[in-house]
Order: sequence, then structure tokens, then C-alpha cells
Amino acid sequence: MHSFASLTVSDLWIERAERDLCKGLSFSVQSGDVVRILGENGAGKSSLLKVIVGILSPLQGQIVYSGEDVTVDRRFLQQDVIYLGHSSGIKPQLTVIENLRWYCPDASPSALHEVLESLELIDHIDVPVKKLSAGQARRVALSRLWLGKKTLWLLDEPFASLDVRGVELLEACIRQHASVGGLVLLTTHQDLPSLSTRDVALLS
Amino acid sequence: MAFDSLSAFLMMGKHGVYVWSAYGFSALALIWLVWNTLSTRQKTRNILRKRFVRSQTR
Amino acid sequence: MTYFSFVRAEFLVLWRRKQDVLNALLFFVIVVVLFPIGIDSSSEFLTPAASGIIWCATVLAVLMAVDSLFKEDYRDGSLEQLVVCGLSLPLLILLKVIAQWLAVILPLLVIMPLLGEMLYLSSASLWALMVTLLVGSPSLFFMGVIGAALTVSIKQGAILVMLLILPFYLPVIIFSTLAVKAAQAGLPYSGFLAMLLAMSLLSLVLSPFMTAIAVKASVN
Amino acid sequence: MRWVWFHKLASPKWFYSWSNFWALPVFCFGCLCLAIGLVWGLAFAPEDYQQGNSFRIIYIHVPVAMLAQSCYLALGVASFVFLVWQMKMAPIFIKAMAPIGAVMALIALVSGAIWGKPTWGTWWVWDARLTSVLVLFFLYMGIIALQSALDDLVLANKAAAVISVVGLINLPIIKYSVVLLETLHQGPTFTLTKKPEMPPEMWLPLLCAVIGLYSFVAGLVLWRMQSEILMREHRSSWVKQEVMENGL
Repeated sequence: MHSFASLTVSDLWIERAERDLCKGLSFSVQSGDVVRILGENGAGKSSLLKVIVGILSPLQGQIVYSGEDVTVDRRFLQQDVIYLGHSSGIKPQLTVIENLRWYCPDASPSALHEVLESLELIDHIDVPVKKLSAGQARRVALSRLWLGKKTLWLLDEPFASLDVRGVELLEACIRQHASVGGLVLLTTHQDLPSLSTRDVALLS
Repeated sequence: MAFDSLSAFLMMGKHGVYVWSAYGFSALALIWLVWNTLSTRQKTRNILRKRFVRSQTR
Repeated sequence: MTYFSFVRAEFLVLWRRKQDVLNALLFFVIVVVLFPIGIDSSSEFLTPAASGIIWCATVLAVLMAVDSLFKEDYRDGSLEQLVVCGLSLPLLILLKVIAQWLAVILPLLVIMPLLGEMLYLSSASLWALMVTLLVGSPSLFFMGVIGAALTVSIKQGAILVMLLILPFYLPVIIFSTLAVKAAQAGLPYSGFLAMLLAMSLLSLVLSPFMTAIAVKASVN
Repeated sequence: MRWVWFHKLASPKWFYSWSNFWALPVFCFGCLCLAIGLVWGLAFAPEDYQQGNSFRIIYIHVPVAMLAQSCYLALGVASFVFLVWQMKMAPIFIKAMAPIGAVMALIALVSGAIWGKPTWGTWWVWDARLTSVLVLFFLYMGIIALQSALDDLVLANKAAAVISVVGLINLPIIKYSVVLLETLHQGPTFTLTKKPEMPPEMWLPLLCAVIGLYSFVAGLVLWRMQSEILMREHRSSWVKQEVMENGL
């Protein structure tokens, strides 16, 4: 499904609101890796993901994605990434299916149906998202992972407000993605025994 | 000197009120600007000095 | 996400929020109605003042509509997604503004003959007024959207947007009212329309880039 | 090598010590020039044959109005530089300049209005120049309000720069439009520009006051920028040394 991909971050310095979050952070991720970013609250886990995806700019450092230097222009990386932040980016006025058609216009109806079936959203397909519960809305956002054919996943607290079943589904999904050569970076306080993860620690 | 006496200078013909009120307002505004600038400068230094002293004693 | 699916979603959201557009329209009508009631309802006052009244009301209604353009997206996180989706952000903003413009200005043009009648405008000058609206209003949207993007992270940003953006609307109001007055006097007014068109085109070219800078700085 | 000074200017530390040296002399020179110009203009310049002594307001009104526009020009250029080259000093300059520009525009408005009363018989005329200075004042206030409303420093920098650049592009259009509006309306009976030429004993003090005010404002800006630099760079060691060792 994916050709070989890699993400290399070297000597990254991040400053937010007059605070140094990263001082010369370096790490590298390759196809098949699931990397957990560890750190206390406020250590800059979310900021690190935002820097990688291009919402924030680092003070200095270099970001290389699959051999291409994307430090200045993140376009190449952004075409191959799914980023899920604290707020999921799902429009509450639109229905479940409309949201998915917006984000993943290429997905075939059968694929859409299958994913919504497995996420137990199939009964709510024509319900505006604002009428769903928080957990269900989260599942709508996560269903992009199944549908969008992108290599790099940057997930900020993906397990928040998911029930046990949802966590299982997501773990399975991440495992599957890694096994076909995807890259996953996630922040979570949860232990993920079923996933073989590597950790990157942010010291505060 | 375009005026014969000090009182003529202050009267400015019949326009003394206008001239002196315009200059008065301008002077007030400019003095406020200078005061604001210098006091901000002093305040910044005081704040920073306090902060540095506190971090040294800790 | 593709440009097409983005536009489709934009129009769907606008359709779901049609109450907002209706509110802006009602606000516009009420502001217009205030003038005959508050100042003078005779045709001697209203006919020459009509274009100014309608343009001032339009400006306020547009600012209200534009101010909310990014608010929802900022709150639900889809603004972030627009920044990182790999598509050109200025182009997405351009599409978004065009969609909003259609949703606000088209209904406004539809009720314009009614208001023209209420303010005793002759049909020739009503035409001139509608043309100035059509040609001039894009620049209102494109300039307003910069202010909206700058203040999207502030809770009570509406007043600030007015303070920031209203001075820039001055030329548009002046050119349009002059055009309508020229039409009322039977003079040619195409020069003013050309000015309005030039302003709209200039803001169309520059504003998406400025707004993109502002959006990127706001979503962090 | 020729650009060395420019790159140095971009470094807050270098700029701080540079401005430490220049601010006071520039400011004092400005005060002196301004004082000479004003005393000369108020007491020694000949009376205007048309407006009488009320024309003496020109010696504060014109310099201040020029400064109000020049400050905005500088603001706009600095913003453009910031948006294109991300120069660190530019937002500091914007932050320091905006309040000064606002005060200048305000003085220009008030002194203009006071001048208008004896000349036109009314405090306010929708004259093109008065209107455009009023708009200028609104622009300054908008920038200041925006900066104080945004807590995030990065965002506040960008926001002020964006709105200043947009203002810089728009100002000529605004000016053109109000001039157009005025020429199509009935103009005021007396205009300030009708007079053919000023004699040198009238415009020399004006020139002196203009130069003085420019220099005065330059000194103020340097001081304001110094405070802003100290605040923003408070984590670097040179600021600590500067604050702890060199008192005022």
C-alpha cells in the first residue's frame, strides 16, 4: 500500500509563550513505526505535533519527510498526512456522511459503509454530528483514518472520550496501518500493550 | 518681534484663545507622550530587576 | 479533501445555517427602516439619501456576516484542518468568501427593489444602486475577511473587526453613493463603477494572501 | 559588507546599545529645534494678511500632521519587512510607533479643529485632509486595540503587521476618494492652500519645527523600543546584565 516513508526531526527547538518546549530534539520514524510522545502536561506534546504538521513554526531545526526537506514548505508532507488535533475538525451542522464526503471525497460508497458499520455509526449516517454524543463525534473524526489513504498519522490524544470498544478498534486500526508501512505519531497517557510502540520523551 | 508688547503677544490680535488653546493641547499631549515613554522605560527595568533578584535568591 | 469537496461542504453548511443569512437580511432591512422613521420620511430627504442609507446598512450587514465566517471553523477545529490539508490556503479562503458573498448579496439584491420603493428611488437610480452593490460588495467581503481572520481567536471580536475594517470601507461607500447620485442627476457614472471594480479586483488578489497569513497565525 | 549595519540593526542586543547612545542626543536636538521653531513662529514671524495671527497654529499643526502620516508610512514599511523577511525588530518598532502616531494624529485633528473655528467659522469641516487624518487616527487606534486584545505575542505581531500593510495599501485610495468627494461638493470658502507663496521668514520656522518634531519622535521611538526589547528579550543574559548593572 505504501512505499517506504520516513520522518526525521533533527535539532528541533520550539518556543511557545516565552517557554522553551523542546531544546534540540532529534528523532527519526520509519515505515511501520508507532511512536508515542511522552511528557508531562504542558511539556509540549501537542506543540510538537503541530510543528511537524506545519501549524506552528519551530525556532530552529530541520524536518525531513521521505528524503525531502520540508522545514520551510510543509506542502509535501501535508499531502500525505492525517492530523487529528484536540478539536476534531468535524463540522457539527453536517451529517456523518457529509463530513466524511468532505474529508475523503475519493472513498467508495462500499468502503464508507464498511467503516461506518465497524464503528457502529451506520444508524446515525444522516444525523447532524451536533446531535451525536462526544464519543460518537470522536469516532466520526477517527473514521478518516480508515478512509483517507495517507501514510503519516499525527494523532493528538486519539483515545480521549472513546469507550473500551472504541479503543480496541483504534488500536487494531493503528496496528494494521503500521503493518502495511504507515507511520504513526501519537500522544497519550494510556499504556498501549497491544501495540509495539517506541517512545520519544519530552523533558520539561 | 512681530508684537509690540507681551500682552499683545498673549492676545494675538483677536485670536489668542485659539492659538494658545491649540498650543496648550499640543504641549499637553506631547508631554504626556514623553512621560509615558520614560515611565514605561523605568517600569520595565523595575519589573525585570525584581524578577532577576527573585530568581537569584531562590 | 479536494477543492470540490470543500466547496460542496461550504454550501451545505451555509444551507444548514440559512437562519443566519436570514438574520443578516432582517438586520439590514431594520437598519434601512430606521432612517425614514428616525430622521425624515419625506421624499425630499429620502431620495437623495437613499443610496447612502442602503450602503451603510449593507456595510454593517456584511461586517456581521463576515465576522462569523471563521468563528465556527475555529471552534470545531476545521480551520486547523484547512491549514494542514495540503491544498492552497489562499485559494480555499477565496472559495469560502465567494460562497459567503453569494449567500449574502444575492438575497440582498432580490429585496433591493422593495427597499428602493420604500425610499422613493427612481428605477434608473435603483439600477445604478444594484450595479454598485454587485460590483462593490466583493471588496467589502475581501477586506472584512482579513479582520475576521485576525480576531477569530478573540471571544468578543465583532467590535474590534468594526474598528479595524470600517475605515477601509470608506472609499467603497463614497464611490457607490457618488455613482448613484450621478445616476439620479442623469450623468454618466461608469467611472465610479470602474473604481469600484478596480477595488474589488485589487482586494480579490491581495486579501486571500493576507487572510492566509492571519489564519495561520490564529490557529496556533 | 555594505549590509552589515542592516543585519546588526536586526539584532536586539546591538540595537539596544546603539539606541542607548543615540536616543538622548536625538531627543534633545529635537526638543531644541522644536523650541526654536515654535518661538520663532509664534513671536517673530510676520502676521498673515488674510488670517491674522490665527495662522500661527500652522507651526504645530503642519509638523504634527506630517508626522502622523510619516509614522504610518514607517509603520507600513516595517510591517511589510516583517511579513516578508520576518525581521525580529519590526514588530517591536510597530509596537513602539503606533501610540506615537495616534497622538500625532489626535493633535493634528484638535489643532486643525481649533484653527478651523476662526478661519472657516466652524470647528469641523468635511475637508479632505481633515477626514483623511481622522481615518488615520482610526487606523492607529485599530492597530493599538488589536495588539492589546491579542495575548499571544506571535499572533499579535503578525496581526498588527497584516493590518498595517492593508492600511498602507488602502490609505492612498481613501485619500483619493475623500478628495473626490470634496471636489464634487461645495468646498469651504477659505482654504489653507490658496495662498500663493509664503515668505521665507514664515516658512523657515516651520521647517525648523518640522525637523525638530521628526527628531523628537525619533528619540521617543528609540526609548520605547528599548523598553519593548528588554521585555521581549528578558531571558537572554545581556538583558540581565544590563538591568542589574546599569541603572538609569
